[in-house]
Amino acid sequence: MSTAIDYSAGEMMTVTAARALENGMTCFVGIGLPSEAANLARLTHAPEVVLIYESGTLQTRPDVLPLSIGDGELCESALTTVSVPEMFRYWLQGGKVSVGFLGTAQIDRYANLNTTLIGDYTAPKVRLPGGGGAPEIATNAGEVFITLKHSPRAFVRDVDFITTLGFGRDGKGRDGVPNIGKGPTRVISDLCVMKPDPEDRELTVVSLHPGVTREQVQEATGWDIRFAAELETTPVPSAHELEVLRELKARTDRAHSGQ
Amino acid sequence: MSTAIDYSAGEMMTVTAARALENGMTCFVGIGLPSEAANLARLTHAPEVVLIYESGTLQTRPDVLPLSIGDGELCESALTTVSVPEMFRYWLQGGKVSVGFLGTAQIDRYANLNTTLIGDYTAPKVRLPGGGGAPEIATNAGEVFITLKHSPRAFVRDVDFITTLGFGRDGKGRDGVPNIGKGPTRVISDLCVMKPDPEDRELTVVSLHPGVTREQVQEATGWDIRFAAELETTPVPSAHELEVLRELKARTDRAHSGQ
Amino acid sequence: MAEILSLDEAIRRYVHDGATVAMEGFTHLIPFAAGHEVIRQRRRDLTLIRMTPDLVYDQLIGAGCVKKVIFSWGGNPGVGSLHRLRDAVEKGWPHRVEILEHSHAAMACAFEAGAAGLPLAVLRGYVGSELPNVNDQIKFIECPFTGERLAAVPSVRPDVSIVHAQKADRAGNVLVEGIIGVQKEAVLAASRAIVTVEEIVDDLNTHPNACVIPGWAIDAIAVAEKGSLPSYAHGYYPRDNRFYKEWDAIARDRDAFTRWIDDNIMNTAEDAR
Amino acid sequence: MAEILSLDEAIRRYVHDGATVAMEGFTHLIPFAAGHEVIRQRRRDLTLIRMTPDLVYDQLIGAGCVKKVIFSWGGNPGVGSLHRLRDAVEKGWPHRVEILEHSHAAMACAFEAGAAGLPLAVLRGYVGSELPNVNDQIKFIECPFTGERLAAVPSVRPDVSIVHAQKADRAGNVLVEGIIGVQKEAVLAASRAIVTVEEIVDDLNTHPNACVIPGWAIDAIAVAEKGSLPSYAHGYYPRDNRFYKEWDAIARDRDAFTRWIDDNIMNTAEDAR
Repeated sequence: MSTAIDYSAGEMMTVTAARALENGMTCFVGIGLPSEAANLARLTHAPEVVLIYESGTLQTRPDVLPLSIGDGELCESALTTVSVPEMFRYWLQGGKVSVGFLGTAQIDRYANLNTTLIGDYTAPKVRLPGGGGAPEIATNAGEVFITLKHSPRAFVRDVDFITTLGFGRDGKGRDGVPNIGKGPTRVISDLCVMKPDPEDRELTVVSLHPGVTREQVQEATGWDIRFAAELETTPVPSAHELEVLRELKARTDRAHSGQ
Repeated sequence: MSTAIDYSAGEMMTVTAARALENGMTCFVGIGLPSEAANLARLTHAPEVVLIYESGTLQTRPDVLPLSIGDGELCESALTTVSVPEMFRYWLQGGKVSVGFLGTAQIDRYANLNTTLIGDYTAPKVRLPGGGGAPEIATNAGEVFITLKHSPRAFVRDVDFITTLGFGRDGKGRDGVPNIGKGPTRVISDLCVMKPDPEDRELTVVSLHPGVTREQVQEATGWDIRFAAELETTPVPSAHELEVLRELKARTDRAHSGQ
Repeated sequence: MAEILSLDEAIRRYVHDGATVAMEGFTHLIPFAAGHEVIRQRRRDLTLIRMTPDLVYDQLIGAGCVKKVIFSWGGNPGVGSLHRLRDAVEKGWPHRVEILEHSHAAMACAFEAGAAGLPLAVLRGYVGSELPNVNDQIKFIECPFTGERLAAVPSVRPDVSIVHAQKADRAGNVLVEGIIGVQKEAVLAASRAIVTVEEIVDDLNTHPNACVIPGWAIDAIAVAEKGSLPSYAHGYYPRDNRFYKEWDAIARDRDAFTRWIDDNIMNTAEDAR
Repeated sequence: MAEILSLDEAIRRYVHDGATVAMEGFTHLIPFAAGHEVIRQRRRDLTLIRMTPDLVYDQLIGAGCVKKVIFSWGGNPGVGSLHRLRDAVEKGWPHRVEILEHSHAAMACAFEAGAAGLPLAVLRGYVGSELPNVNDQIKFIECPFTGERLAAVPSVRPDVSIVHAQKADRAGNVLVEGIIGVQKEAVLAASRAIVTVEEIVDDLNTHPNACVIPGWAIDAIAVAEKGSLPSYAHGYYPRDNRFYKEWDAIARDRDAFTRWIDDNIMNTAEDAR
């Protein structure tokens, strides 16, 4: 998966996710991969992207990536910090967020997200952390970007539990619902970019990362995944993007190792 | 109406109203007479009374009386200032207010208050300012004190409009209502102190100010007002109370004359 | 994204005839300069929303800009009546003005709900009050958990909100400080928001939890020095209590009022404002 | 009215077996010292409420204090699972713990509604989520104005709330600064409130709109220096991210966990705390 410029699959994913964000967007940022991508966007092509974290930090510009959703760095570099009820009521539900950027443990073919559990609710095989902000980010933000690594355990035909609505069990979960966002408009993995089919909302690969084959994607996906008729190749990361990302991660590692 | 110490009927009213407030009470203060009484209490026998104004100023200690409910003085001398939605939601509706101190244009025998209009709603003779904070102060505070000057126009048998609940048109307006305060527990005028009858809630004179006769009260009241079996005489203002009140009013006049 | 405009341009662009407009400020930071500009531009048929319509709404009503007022306390604070409001309601001068009347608690909750993107606000309110008899926008719902009867009012969602604040930075981020009223809620609840400020600064220089409204939640910023006089701006100038008292005499008389509007609003040259 | 007590005394007086307790702090200002004191006093059958149960709830659960957890995100932030929570839910060690699960938005609104004295919170939430299938406390109401279907959840009204804050003055007024989470709401929503602080000062020395909770809305103040470590206190000390990572290994193993609780909580002498 290497090209002239040397980069990892993870870097490819982060850079691609970052490129989805545009200057002027107001992004409600999930912790982890979304946070990494959102800050990379801010430090490269989208310096005016507005980042909001559910801890109440509005328009924050952290110098290092937060380990938690409420790191001090987020508050110190924010325009202002509001209470968590205000964050969810005025800023998210109030319609001020253009894009929610989420990670997940499981995603299905209709981009429903499961962060609740694997197995049965009353007797779970694996208890996951739960919904957090995602259920309402996914419905109250203008649209949703999702980023996670590809694997058959993560990309399943039907999630064990819909914590967070994509397009529902039948792809029609948003139809006729008033005051709801567009939902997931793209999913970025370490192998490819997927978008919901305009007709039936099933996730469809629209772009393969350089060097990735259809077979690789299919093997890492728990259902027969569709590919767009005009399948593109995701543009490679630029040297600048990689440099900024690596510096960001190095700064972050230094900060979080407690030095 | 003068005694050994020289004071006016208005001063008698204010001092009596002030004495109703106890140290440690948390008082939601209406502008005008209640504000004067509440601050007199704070400056005399109840230094720890907590004063709250609907403008969001929590635990305020103004040096001069505010002309408006939102004078800068209230904010500058407050513990903190919150938004108006927070004030009504967390502090009043949230049950943090032990007593609401209100004035009114009209009051009736069941201590219902009218600050909406005189005459008919669709063709008012006199349009009054309206409810403001009073409707919910009267129901969400632990109890209510009311102070206003006695006159047949102000003390009417039935108010033209119940802006703010006392005990309703029949005295039973609070019966069986969940999560409601005790309502008006005393009304202080320039002639006397009234309390609701424990049985039927009709306002009953419990104390005449010194030198005031039953006839004077009856003449100034628009219904056949009852007098308690054991009618008391309101204690006269002390020299200290009068001095503090007069200084407060003099400071206030100087401040508001724009000097 | 906030654009920094002249007040004239901001009002021209965003306040249209027939619009629903909230000019907020709870005694503090009342946007008088903006209200005067609305009068000067002869806007008509406005529905004005405000908890405490005070002198600026009295002026707008008397000047004939207003079709309807939604409010919870309409007086001259500490002085008495709003005579132009009364004259419009009682005698129909300069024309009949409709009113829709709430309590403060309900209006405050309705602004909060508007900012929160909800269609309604729920409160423990209006118990025993006769306001629900004359305001068909007050309804009651039953709590599905406790069965308690609670009041519901529609949220406030103005076409335009106008507030005054201490300062903005060059990106249009605004600091509101002191008695903050429902200003933030008014801005966030509206389709369009205009904020007038005392000054534009390089750095707002605030503390972590200050009431700062981001520029991207505002449409226009206009500098209006002393823009809230005779109200006040915490940290800038005090309330002109004397004018509030003087207004009583001016507003009592239709001719005196009209003269005042002509002399102080309509016929003031751009450079004298 | 806030009394200034020792932490030991504050917990003894207000946190009883079987109580519903909210220890809040959104990543910031988590009341670890207070939670440890609850473990030390061997409280049992607690119902714990919290948006983001993190290490302190993991510790309380593993130590056997907990009957039920009401939460919206139960993980070790940036690290992974709460292994004691998982072990209790998945395997019933040290005993079965019930869970009641919400989204953040619903919990935040439920705290807000609790502070506001309401029985329910209304939000545009849970659309398409299957959480309402497994949580019978999520209901839906119809807006009487628009007909829109909105979610309703019961408000949070804990018996006791415990939060940590930067400082209190001698009258027990408390300043919370930085990421303020739902701390104010937790205090105001509860029947009793305990606030631990880094220090007690003569003057809070704040700005006009700071998040200050008056002493009369609090029952007990206890000084707990570094009382939120390994969480942090804005202006005092940073988050101990290393400990959050180390906790993963400690909590994965029942014996390692028990040893850690013994060594760091149960067997610490009063003077060593």
